[in-house]
Formats: sequence, structure tokens, C-alpha cells
Amino acid sequence: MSSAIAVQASEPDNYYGYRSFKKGKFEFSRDEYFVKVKWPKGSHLMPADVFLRALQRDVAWNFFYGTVNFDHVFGTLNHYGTVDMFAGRFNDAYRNAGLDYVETFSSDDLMATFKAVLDDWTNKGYDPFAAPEETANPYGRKNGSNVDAISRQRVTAQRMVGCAGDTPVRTDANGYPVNRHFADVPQDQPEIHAEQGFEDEVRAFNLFGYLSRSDVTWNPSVCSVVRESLYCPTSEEFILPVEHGNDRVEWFLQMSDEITWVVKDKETGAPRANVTMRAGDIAAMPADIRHQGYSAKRSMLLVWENNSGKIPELIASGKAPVTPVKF
Amino acid sequence: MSSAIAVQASEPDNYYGYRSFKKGKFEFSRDEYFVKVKWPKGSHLMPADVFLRALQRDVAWNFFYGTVNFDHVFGTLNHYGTVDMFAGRFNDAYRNAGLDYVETFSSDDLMATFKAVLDDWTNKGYDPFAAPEETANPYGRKNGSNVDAISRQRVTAQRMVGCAGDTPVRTDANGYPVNRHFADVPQDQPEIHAEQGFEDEVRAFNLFGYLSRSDVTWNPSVCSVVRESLYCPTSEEFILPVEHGNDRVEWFLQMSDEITWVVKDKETGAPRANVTMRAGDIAAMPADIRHQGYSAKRSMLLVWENNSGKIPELIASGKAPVTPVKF
Amino acid sequence: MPDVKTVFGSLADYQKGGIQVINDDPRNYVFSNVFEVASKARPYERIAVGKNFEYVIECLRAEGTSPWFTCDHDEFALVMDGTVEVRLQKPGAGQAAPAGSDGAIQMKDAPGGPRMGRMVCRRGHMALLPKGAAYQFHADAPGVITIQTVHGPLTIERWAEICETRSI
Amino acid sequence: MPDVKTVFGSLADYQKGGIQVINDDPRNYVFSNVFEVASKARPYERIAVGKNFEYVIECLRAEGTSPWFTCDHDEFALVMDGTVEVRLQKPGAGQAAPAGSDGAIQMKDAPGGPRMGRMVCRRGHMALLPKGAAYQFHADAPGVITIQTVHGPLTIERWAEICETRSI
Ligand SMILES: [Fe+3]
Ligand SMILES: [Fe+3]
Repeated sequence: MSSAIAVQASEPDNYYGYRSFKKGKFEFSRDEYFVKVKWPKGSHLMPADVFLRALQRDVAWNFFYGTVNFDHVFGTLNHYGTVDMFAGRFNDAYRNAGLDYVETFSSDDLMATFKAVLDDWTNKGYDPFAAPEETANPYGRKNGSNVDAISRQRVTAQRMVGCAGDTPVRTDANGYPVNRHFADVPQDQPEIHAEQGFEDEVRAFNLFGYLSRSDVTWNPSVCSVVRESLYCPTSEEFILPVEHGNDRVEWFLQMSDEITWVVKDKETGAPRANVTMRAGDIAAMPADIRHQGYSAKRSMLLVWENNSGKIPELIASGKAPVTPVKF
Repeated sequence: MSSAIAVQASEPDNYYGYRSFKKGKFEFSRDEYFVKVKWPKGSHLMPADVFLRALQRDVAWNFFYGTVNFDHVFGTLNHYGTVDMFAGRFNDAYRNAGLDYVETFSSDDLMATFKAVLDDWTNKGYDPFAAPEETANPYGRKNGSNVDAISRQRVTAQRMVGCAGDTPVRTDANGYPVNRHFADVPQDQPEIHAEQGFEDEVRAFNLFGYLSRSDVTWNPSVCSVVRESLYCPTSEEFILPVEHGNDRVEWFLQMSDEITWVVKDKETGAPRANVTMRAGDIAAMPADIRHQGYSAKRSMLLVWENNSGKIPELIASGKAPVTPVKF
Repeated sequence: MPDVKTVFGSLADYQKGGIQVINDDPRNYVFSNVFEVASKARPYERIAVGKNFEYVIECLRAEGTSPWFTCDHDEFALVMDGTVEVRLQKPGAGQAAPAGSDGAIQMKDAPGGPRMGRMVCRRGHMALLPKGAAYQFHADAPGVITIQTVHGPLTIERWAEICETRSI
Repeated sequence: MPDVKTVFGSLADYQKGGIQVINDDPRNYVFSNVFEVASKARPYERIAVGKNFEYVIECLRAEGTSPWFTCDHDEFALVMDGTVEVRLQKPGAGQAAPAGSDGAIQMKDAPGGPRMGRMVCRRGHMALLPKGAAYQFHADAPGVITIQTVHGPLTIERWAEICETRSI
């Protein structure tokens, strides 16, 4: 990221201690409980934890695929190089009232502001990646910071976790203890018997054990790669902090426990379905919806993405269907 | 309440420790994070704190005026003697899909179940009446109880707080210290000079001081009465735990600080307006909306209700307008 | 908590909020501000700022000494700004408000009955104006009172002048 | 935390979820369950349970010894139930999948190249099936494997038989 990118931040507020930020015609401020987003035609309040948990994912995912709705009003839409920041764009009532607003930024430019906001508004002890039972209360006035938590690097395997030179498996020793909700998950590794000279190709690892040691929630990370086909497993607890409106079909394979997906129309936000997935269930999320998951117990989810850069245009132009299979 | 009223409760769950409950064809269960409500045509998940904070108000208010929406799906509608419990009734998408469901109970009958649920699902240290900064995390498995917190009596003055034989003023000595957010509120009482024989009629008290000592949030309580005209001031912090769809017009006089009201259509839930009220602002909430308030700093709000039992029918039949004044 | 600042309003310093319309008419909210209303009012005009069937909340600019009022039901005066002395006295013969009547009436003469007492109320103080009593306000400096009462002959309605009609 | 219970599925014990439609068609979700699919499959059929353009997730019932497969790109096998031995060997002359081809092919004969090794994988273990290698599965008892791969000549699509079409 260029050091020339300017972040417009105020001095810390005398009362609450937080800085306010401007980006384009958007303004962001926070107090003890809420984040306020202002744009030329309106303003909107969100609980600070809802905003920070969503912001943390948007930052870690580099704006991810498609639409990252922080809630029913505010979010970002990724164009891979540029990104739209919007208010009311995917909300029927705001659109009909003409209160929706969109501004486009270079991804690096908006990212600089988002990182600054995340850093200033995250207090000591609060980890926006963690499940609510695992972290401190996000509210109150400015109180320290948590740089380590918010600057975790997202795992991206090039071939497969555990391959030579690739992302390593997780162990107590490298800082990944087993999560309390996965204390019963077997930690044995596969028996591997490689003939001499084939050690780099005879590779396997315990994926469930690996996920049981994740220190974050709702953070799909690439673990195996077939061309543009990315397996992005993740451990999930409580509520997905965003309503994700993908610009392509994505697939979920529920590997353990249970998640309920609340599915709404991508454009309007109107409810479409509630999809309950239990261990072994596999389902597609169509390209014209937004989805938000609820996981009461920490669970293991395989998110499967097709990373091809051609797809958003194919979907948007109607050349590819919004569902992956007709039957 | 009759001791003959039966509450259908399961034994405590082996894993989470909470009981499940049935009332009519509704079923209620909770786990570490969520409450699940099931009815014959669907089911719905809510974060446990959202459910408990709403349930606490519904219990304390004896189902209040009109509709108490726990969220966009579940809630109660008061008929004063009987009460509807509903799912999807005030949600356009659920209604259009025919997934809405309503069952009517005698108020005492449903109240017995609601109180049992509230008691079983509220853990030690968690106070559903308190602001999030003032109470423990509501999540996790069953862990003790908090009977004192959930069985507070709602204050109901007969004439005015501080009148002879009426609700007393609050002091440190009677268990109401000044709230941290109101540390700067003057605690002086009016100077009262009553002639002999008129001591019971020459009465005044410090209402702002009284509110600064409230130990609960979002709990309007009668402080002065003119026939059916009830002043119900309350101290507000964070988010009103329900979307209140009144069956009559109610009025708000903002006495300190600031609240933003998110206003939606009562029937459909479609957004209508955001109303920001600052100290001295007074406004009506029409009878055809639902409203939910956001208060970043603890604030003082005067809720003004007309308690006349004739009004719901006048409004419902169209004989009275849904707004109080035409101009 | 190192410091807190509770924001009350006053004639000298108030900041109005407003209505951001999505799909609505701002008039539905009958939105005004008691300090703004009082700042434009003559002393002791009883201007309705809230109305719910027969019940009203009246807003009064307290400045100098008011006429004597009396009312056949309880009313409650809440001081929103300033310091207001509330003087209570029993009406004399023929001075009482008609039995069962709504709202306050203004008395032509000073009340003829015995003094009941007086109260000095500052911001946030609420005083009972008991049924059947005569009462008078006095404020050395301008202040604001709201009264919980019933619509009566003195109640002034000027909604179009005081209420918000535009979306912010 | 006194005890935890992570719920995995198996051929012997799985509980399907489902789709509660509000305004939708359940077919849009192409919803199936790998244990149910495998319970109705013949050993080592490669049944697509996920498809995204050319990419697929195949579900295999592991039971006994599989044919030898080979593929010109990496694939990844995830054991969802049971214990599966994965045997790797280099193909002999003429046995490799065509360069640049998609998906796995079945080999007529045992691979003629040198042994690469073998891996014993239990539930939750993921094995690399490296580009250009021949591979064979063996399971003493029935198990379930899912493979991350590309749609190829062995991929079976039977969506109408495996997918949910009704709202719960
Ligand atoms: Fe997604
Ligand atoms: Fe209300």
C-alpha cells in the first residue's frame, strides 16, 4: 500500500475519545455504543460491535467476493481493484425513497481508511474476529487498542495446508491451541508412508484438527487449490457478521454441527428462505441472494469458491445462471 | 395469578442445561447463543440477549400497549385480558408466504409461561433490564439465576411520585444510587413551603434527579396521573429491546440528551422514517407504526400515554385517526 | 467514569433534532421543541405541544408573574428551564372552575381563599397543581414550564407554526 | 467447559437439515447430504454433489478396493467417514491422463510406474492426490470420501435423485 494514501481522521473526540473519519462524502463516527454513518442523503446507526465485526472481515478479506453488507443499509461491493462503498443501495425502502448512495474508490485507497477506523475503534481486549463468549465487551469510551488481533493475516494455501513450503498445520507449539468448543475433536494426523523421492507429493493432514485450532470465526481461508477452485474452510460461532451477497454461486459443505442460513434477496433484502445445514449437508448459495449464518455451537464449514475473474460479468450480464445446476 | 395455571417445561437439557417450553403450538428452546421459536409453519432464531431483553419488558409491562415485537418475526399483541402470541404476523414476507401464525391466550396464562422462561434462561449476573455496559454476558450454558433482577416491580404512581402514600422518591438510602451516566445531574429537591393543613397538596419533587437514579433502562413507569393521561418517564441507554407497535398514539418528550427512533410500518415492517430527538423535542408516534429507539448516552425520555380503554377500538375501526393532530 | 455530560436544553441553548423521511409525511410526528415554542411565545400563553384526544401537554414561557389559574382536576407542572415559584391558594366563593370541567381557567381576581403554600422549582422539578387550587407562577428570569393537563379554554393550538414539516 | 460434543456425520448416523422456503424454490439450493448420497451409491462411483462451472465436488462411497484413477491436475480427497488407505503410484507409459485434461480417468491396468507411497486417512483427514499420479482407495469398512476436482469423464450427475425439492 502506498504511503501517499491519505486518511482523513479527526483528532480524538473529547468526550468519547474516538476519532471521526471521512472518506469521499461518507462520514464515520462512534460513541460508547454506536457507529454513525452519514452520507449526503441520510445517516444510519449501527451497534459498534456489529460494525467492527463486519469491518474486520471486510478488511481481512480485501472486500471479499461481491457484496459485503454490514447490515441492511451499509456495505461494500467489490469490483476487484475498485470497490463501491454504499448506503441503502441494497435496501428496497431506501432505493424507492431515493436515499441510496454509492461512491467508488480504489481498493487500496478505501482499505487505508477502513484499517485506520478499525484500529482506532477497537479497544483493548476486544477482538472483532472472536466469538462473543471469547472476547471483552466492545462498548464504552476509547480504551487502548488491539493491534495484534486486528492485523492477523488471512491464511492462503498455494496448494494444500501442510505441503512443502505451504501454510503449516496448526499446533499448540505454533500458537494454535484447540478451541474450547472442539475439545473432543481427534488430533491424530494421517499415517504417511512416502517412498524416497516422493515425500513432497505424498501429503495429507488432519483438516478437522486444523479447524479445531482456528483462533477466529467466520473467516474462510484457502486450504486447498484446484486451479480456480478454492476450498475455504472456516470455524463458525454465533452470527456471521455480514450479510454476504456473492457475485457468483458459492457452495457450503457443513462438516460438523449445524448452521442456519437466513437467505434474503440480494437486491431488495426481502426474505427468501432459511436453510438449516447439518453435518454432511452440502448446498449452493445462488448468485442473486445474500446469506447470513447462525451457529450456536462452534462448527466446521467448508466454503467452496470459484475464484475465476470471468464469473461476475457472466452472472451480471445474465450469460451464466444464478444457480449452478438445473434439474 | 392462579396456581392452577400449568407451565409446560421440559427437564433441563443435558448439554446446555436449559429447559424447553411449550405454549399452545409454540415451542421455545435455547442454547449458548440463541433462542429458537417454533410454530406449526416455521421456526426462527434470535440471539438470547435480544429475546431476554424483550421478554423482560413484555413481562414487566404485562404485555404493554398494542404490539410488542421481539424482533421482525416474533411478538405479542395485547387485547387487555387476552393476548395474541404471533410469528410472522407483522412481517410482509411471512404473511405473503402464509407462514404467519397467531394463537390467543388469557394474559395470566401466557404470563405464567413467559415468567418461567425468563427465570430459567436468565443466568447469574445477567440483568435483562440493564444496559449492556452494566451487566454480564448473557450467553453460555445454564449458570445460576437472577431472580431479583427479573422480578423488579414496575413503578406505578397513583397521583405523583412523592405524594403522600404514593411511590417514594429515590435516594441512596432506599437503594437507588445515581447512575454513572447521570453523575452530573443536580440532586436538589424543590423548596417547599406548605401552610399548615396543606402539606399533602403542596408537593413537588426532582423528576430529573429521580430518573438519574433509575436502575433499569427502557422501562416507562407511571410518575404522574391526570385521569387517563399517564406520564411514564424512563431512562434509556443502548437500544429499545422491542419494536413497539402501539395500538394508539403515544408521545415522546425528550428531556435530556438524544434518542434516534427507527420507525417502520406497523403491519409490514417497511421503513418509514428515522426521528432524532434532542432535549426539549416533543413528537407523536402515530398509531400505525412501530418504533425502536437508540440512545448512545443514557438519556431521560418522557413517554406520554393515554390509557383509555376505548382507544384501540376507535383506532382499529378507523373512527379515530392514527395521528393526533391535523394541521 | 472520569466525566459525564448530561445535555439538557434551555431557552438559551437547545439543538433541535428532526425527521429523516423514508416513506412518510413529517407532519405525522407533530414534532416541535418546547424551548423553541417558548422562545416565540408571550409569557404564560398555554400552547399545546402534545395532544392525545382530550389530554394535552401545554408549554408556557415563564417570565414575570402569571395570572392566577384554577382547574377542577390535578395538573402537573414540569420546569424545563429556569427557576419558577409556584404559589398555591384556595379560590374564594364563585372562583372555582366548574365541577367536572376540563383544563385550567384564568381567574379574574386574586383568589379569595387561604394560602396553601409555595414551591420554588428549578429545572427538572415537577410540581403538583392540585385539583381545586388556584395557582400562580413567578419567574425572575425567562424559563419554560410544561403542564400535563386536559384541553381547556386557555389551550392554544398553533401546530402549523410550531411543527416540523420538512425532512432533514 | 465440562464437556463438549462436536457432531460429525457418518453413514450410520447423520441428520439432514433442510430448506424452509419463504419465497423461493428449494431446487435453487441444490441441497443434498454426502452420507445419504454415499449410502445409496455403489462403491467408488464419483457422484457430483457440488458443481461450479467446470469444478465439482464428488462424493464417493469407499468400500473395498477402488479401481486405479489418474488425473492431470491436483485433486484433494477428504475423508468424511471411515478409514481409507490412499495408494499412490506413478503411471506407466501411455497410462497418464491426457495433458491438460479435466477430471480423473479410470485406468485399465495397474499403474506401471514406481510406488510413491500410501496414506491412512481417518475422518477429517485431507489427502493430496497429486497431478500425474495414479491413485487407488481401499477401505475395509464402508466410508465416505469427497474429492475436490474438475468435472471429468467419470463424474456422475444425478441431481434430481439426490437433491431436496421440498420445503420443510
Ligand atoms: Fe458467503
Ligand atoms: Fe412505545
